[in-house]
Amino acid sequence: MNVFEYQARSLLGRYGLPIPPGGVATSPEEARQIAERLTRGPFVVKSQILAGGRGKGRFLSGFSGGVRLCEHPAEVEEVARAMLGGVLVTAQTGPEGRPVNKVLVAEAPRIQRELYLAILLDRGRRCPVVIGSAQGGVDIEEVAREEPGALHRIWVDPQVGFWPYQARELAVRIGLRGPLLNPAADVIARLYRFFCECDASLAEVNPLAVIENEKIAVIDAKIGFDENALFRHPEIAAYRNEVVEDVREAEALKAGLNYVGLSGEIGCMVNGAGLAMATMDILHRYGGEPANFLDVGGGADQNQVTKAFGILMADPRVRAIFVHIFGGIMRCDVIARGIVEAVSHAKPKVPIVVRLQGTNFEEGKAILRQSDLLIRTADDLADAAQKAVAAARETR
Amino acid sequence: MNVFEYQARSLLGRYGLPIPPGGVATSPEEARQIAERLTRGPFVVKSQILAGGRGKGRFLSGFSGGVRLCEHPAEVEEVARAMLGGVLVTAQTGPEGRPVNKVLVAEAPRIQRELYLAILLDRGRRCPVVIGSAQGGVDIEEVAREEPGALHRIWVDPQVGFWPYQARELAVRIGLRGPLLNPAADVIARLYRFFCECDASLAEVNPLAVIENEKIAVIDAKIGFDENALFRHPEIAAYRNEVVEDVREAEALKAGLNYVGLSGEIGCMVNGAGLAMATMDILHRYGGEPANFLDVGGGADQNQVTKAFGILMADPRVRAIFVHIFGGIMRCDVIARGIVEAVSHAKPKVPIVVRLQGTNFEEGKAILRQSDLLIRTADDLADAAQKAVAAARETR
Amino acid sequence: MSILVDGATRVVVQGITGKAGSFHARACLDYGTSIVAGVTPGRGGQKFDDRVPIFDSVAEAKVASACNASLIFVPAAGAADAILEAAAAGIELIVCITEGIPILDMVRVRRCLEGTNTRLIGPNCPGVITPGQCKIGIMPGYIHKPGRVGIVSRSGTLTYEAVWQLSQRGIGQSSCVGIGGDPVHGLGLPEVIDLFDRDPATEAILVIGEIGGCEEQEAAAFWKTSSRKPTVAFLAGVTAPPGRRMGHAGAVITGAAGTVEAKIEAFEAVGIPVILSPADIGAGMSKAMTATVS
Amino acid sequence: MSILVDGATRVVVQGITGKAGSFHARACLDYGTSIVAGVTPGRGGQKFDDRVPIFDSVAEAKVASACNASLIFVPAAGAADAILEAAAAGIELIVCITEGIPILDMVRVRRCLEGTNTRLIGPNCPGVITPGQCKIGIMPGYIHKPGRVGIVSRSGTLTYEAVWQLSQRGIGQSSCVGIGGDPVHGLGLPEVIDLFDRDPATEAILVIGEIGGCEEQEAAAFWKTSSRKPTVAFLAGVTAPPGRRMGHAGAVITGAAGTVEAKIEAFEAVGIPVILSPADIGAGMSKAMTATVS
Repeated sequence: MNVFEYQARSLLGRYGLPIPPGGVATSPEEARQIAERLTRGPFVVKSQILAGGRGKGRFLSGFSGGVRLCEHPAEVEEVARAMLGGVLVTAQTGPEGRPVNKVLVAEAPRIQRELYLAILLDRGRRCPVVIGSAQGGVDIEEVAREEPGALHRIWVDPQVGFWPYQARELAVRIGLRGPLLNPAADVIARLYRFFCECDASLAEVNPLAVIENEKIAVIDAKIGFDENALFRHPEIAAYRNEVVEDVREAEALKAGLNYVGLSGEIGCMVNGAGLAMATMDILHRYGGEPANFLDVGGGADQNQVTKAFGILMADPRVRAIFVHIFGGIMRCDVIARGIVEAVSHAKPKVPIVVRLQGTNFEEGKAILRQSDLLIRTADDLADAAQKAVAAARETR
Repeated sequence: MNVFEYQARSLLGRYGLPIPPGGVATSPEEARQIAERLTRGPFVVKSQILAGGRGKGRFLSGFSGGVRLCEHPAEVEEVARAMLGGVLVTAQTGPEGRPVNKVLVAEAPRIQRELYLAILLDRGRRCPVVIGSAQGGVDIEEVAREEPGALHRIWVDPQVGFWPYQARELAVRIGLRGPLLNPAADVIARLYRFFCECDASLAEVNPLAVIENEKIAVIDAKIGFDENALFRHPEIAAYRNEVVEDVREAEALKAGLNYVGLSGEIGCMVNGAGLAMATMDILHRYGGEPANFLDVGGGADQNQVTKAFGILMADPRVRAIFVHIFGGIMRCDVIARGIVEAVSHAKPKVPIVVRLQGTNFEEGKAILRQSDLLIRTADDLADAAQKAVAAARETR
Repeated sequence: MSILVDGATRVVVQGITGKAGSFHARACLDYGTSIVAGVTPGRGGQKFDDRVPIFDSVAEAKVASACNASLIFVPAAGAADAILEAAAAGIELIVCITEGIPILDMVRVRRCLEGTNTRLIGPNCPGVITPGQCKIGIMPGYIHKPGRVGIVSRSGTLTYEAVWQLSQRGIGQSSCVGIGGDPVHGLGLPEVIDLFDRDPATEAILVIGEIGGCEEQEAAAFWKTSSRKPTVAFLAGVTAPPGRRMGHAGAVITGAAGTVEAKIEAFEAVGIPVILSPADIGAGMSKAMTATVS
Repeated sequence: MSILVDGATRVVVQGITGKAGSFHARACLDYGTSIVAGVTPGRGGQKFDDRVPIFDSVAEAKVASACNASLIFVPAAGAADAILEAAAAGIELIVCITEGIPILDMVRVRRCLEGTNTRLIGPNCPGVITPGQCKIGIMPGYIHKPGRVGIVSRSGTLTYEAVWQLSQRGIGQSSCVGIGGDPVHGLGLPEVIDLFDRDPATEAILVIGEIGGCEEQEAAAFWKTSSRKPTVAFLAGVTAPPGRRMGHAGAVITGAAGTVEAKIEAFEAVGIPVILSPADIGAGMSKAMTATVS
């Protein structure tokens, strides 16, 4: 779960990381007031969306730049007005862009050097890795590809922990020596403490900057959290509803469903994550595109099936619904009853294709057949996928 | 550094340990008010001194018992009046006893079983050890001697940490099964977290009790802290001044000196802890008794020597002062100048014996000689100690 | 005859009195698995379904029942502790079904297991089965059929689909191992391939992977140097967008290595054929086995 | 010729620009110790007293100077880190003078050093000296005299007193090791006795112990089974009251084993004579050595 920059700033601030003062605004007036309360300009106004490339982004309105420097509070207000309520398109958002509902207004210190600092999990080594580079403020994946030697890594033995000397070692390697060494090591150590104590999955500071008066500052931060660990961080879990930008995902979250919105036209409901992905893949093979990933889980009940149906049917993109269940723990007859109830109740306008397999699949199919509803069934996976793709084409 | 029971209760309470409600009082009226605010009796009134055996102790006034059960708030007031301002003698205080300036008033739940739980450092294995016993409420050293099998120990690898299953294992071993198992394991785990996070050197709950309604409660707790780690626990460090019961030690603490008050008549000032102990020992060999342990440290300056002298001279027990310095880092001429200044200024009424050895000892001795003060010197340690013992006898 | 588990495996179920634990303990017992003990702290001395003795700890269960494998249904907050408890008691095989364990808990657990003799399967996995002999997990037993294909998979229901396709064609399985969908877990694809490789009863191997991480690449590299058994692979998630977690905590593309394309390339580079459609897993396996025989 | 350090030892001083660090670095240089580098993070590139290069880290110091021993004066809050830094850089001998390191920090440090080749002396100790060759510590060098008695001690100035008494009588020292007064520290009495035992230049051993812990008992037990060199002991703190910390964090009687009486009994039980008066250390050592010769 990624959080907005303004949320990341608030969390990192509690760990004593040096963050230029500022605040978040939902209206142009508020943005101006924040700027007025700050000690001095220039100010930076940053669109709050969960995607990178904001600086070079462009609003659908034509306004250019999701991040803008301003000299005066009046200018901050003007820029915020152009951003708020707009839709920002960047290299990472796709052509549809993302709505900007909040802007961050902060002091913009004079930057002397831009560096990179990140902590994430190294899956292969099964431990956190602290990554630093003297080349910050740029796309780090590009640095990694083109000049791998410019990335410095320190792997952390979870039993030993991360000691200050390791933070100093990284600081030295990314060129922060002399009077910058100890403050930089302190920043690295604090970021590590945040990473562990808050169960982050990613804590990326890009750029980490050397600013005026030989000080270190966190200019931009991208923070992700391990969703499995949210139960022990209720405060961070509370961000969850705020950070879902897709309305369908927001609905699914409320219903407790494992849902990822996509841009295709076939609504999918599958039990199990691997089978759900494989289902998306086979639709694609036959020329269809999934509108979503939806895993109703191994133990989903009739009620969850009904909810899942509701979300698929409410999606205007969806031209056909494909239900694919392999009954293991979940019995196909139970699923079938859930489908019948949902369909009789909501009377969907799009065709429905169902493949039931596994435990009690015969009973399940019988229930669907006897329902007199227009539900197409298939035994074979390839056949079912083809029927789903064809059904979506019909309604185009 | 050990803290009073009421302080231990407050610290452990923050870690969620189940402590019967109560409060600390400095006056009988306050004690009554605390009892009145508690839900129900009986109440226990406990003298707050830093020594064990309070229950079987006796006040110099003749009042018997440093811990008393009361049925009513009025009785609490009466008992508190008898305790406060009194001097309590227990098996651990020595005949002079300890002044009681505060009493703890708490609910006294009906106890069904008394157990023992402690966490301390195992020096030999260099790791914390969690100790439990089904035999609580008694002298655990005696249990250890007479029935070693009744003590259960779990050593904790500092790299792995203490996991809940280990807490459950200990709970089972001390007989806390069934519905008591999980609450007991929770108590053990919380005590361990307290021990590590607060840099305790000892966290002993005796008794840990099973009380009415099958609940677990911390009835009495003895907590000690690693003085080396107080710098990272300012709140606990603030207890330091409160927990010094000896007035001489309180003065020494203010002066930043390493001082332990004893009951002999020769005031000692030595550099280095081992040499200070050896100095006390040799005085004892020659029939003298040290009034104190005082290590002025390896790098003490003239100022600290002056302060140290002040404390020795203010002690009414002291009949002679023995200064014993082996100059390593510390130069004997510097020490000699400190002595001369302190003596000329304070004009002590007791004889002073000085042995200087090591760096610049000749210059040091010359300074003492030229001062025309009545300072006796000696080169040899045995000779010096004998002179000090003899000097103390003179003034008896 | 199989890997990891067989008719002689003696299982303790940790969390046997919980909803999932009791449901699946019964299913395993019905399949014929020797469940010899259960653990629920505080309920030691009771019996589960009047037949399986319950203990307060794995250590006590082991002394009383000589169990040598554990099946864990303890909820996520306590699952890491349950794994370490089983390992400390000397259990050789731990199968952890629990989903949603914090990743940093698993980081600590894996580190603690280093240098021990304990093997961990999962967490967030369907478990392991040797058809006809022993089922330690939540997979529907009846779809399996004893035979000679070893299956190792990062998925759950997708594995059932694969097993179903094989069994329908009469292709039985030596053992099926679901290693789980979490980013940090126990036995990995290479280790399980190695076990199948050393198992005389296994003639061919099916690997089911998915997006995220680089275990498939490690498996391919390992297979190239060490394995000589015909192996085919299927990979899920070619249509998954980068940066999004697709159900499994581990199924998220965070770099180039995490894509299906990169994994397909790795398998094909070492000569492992990749089945492209999930509908063709049975046919693909059948073809690979026929090719070897001829 | 000696243990732990000799003329070939190349020393890096961690915290060389601090008050104590610079004072004692100079004293060691004056004694003839090869101090080849200093470390103060943030001051890398400068020079100490125009002669010793300063580095930002021990790793850099090691590459540039080939140092193989470290002398630590870093303040207590950062001392554990400094020890681990030196160990991670592969320094073989670490002498930590720093007093007041939290005990749980040292617990972690000792655990980290397990299984490495690094030897730690201290903390809260005077250091180690091989008279005439190398002094890594804060002891006054001039009181020492090269010779054949190995001294190991938990104390500081009391050791100087003992050395002084020996040197006054013409008894020189092979090496003197102050292991420090903290409850959890590096090399212990048994390990240093073992080193002296294997050192051909050492003919006799003086052990200076004190109240607290049970290292003296361990030393006695070790000596009985392994050492054949004449050894005498002195123990400080017979008049110390129980439960009070006598200066050193480790000098506190918390159980029967921590008393001087228990320690004397342990030494005498294995045949190590115990000197009862601190004024008789020189005489006692002299007597023990004469007894051996005759």
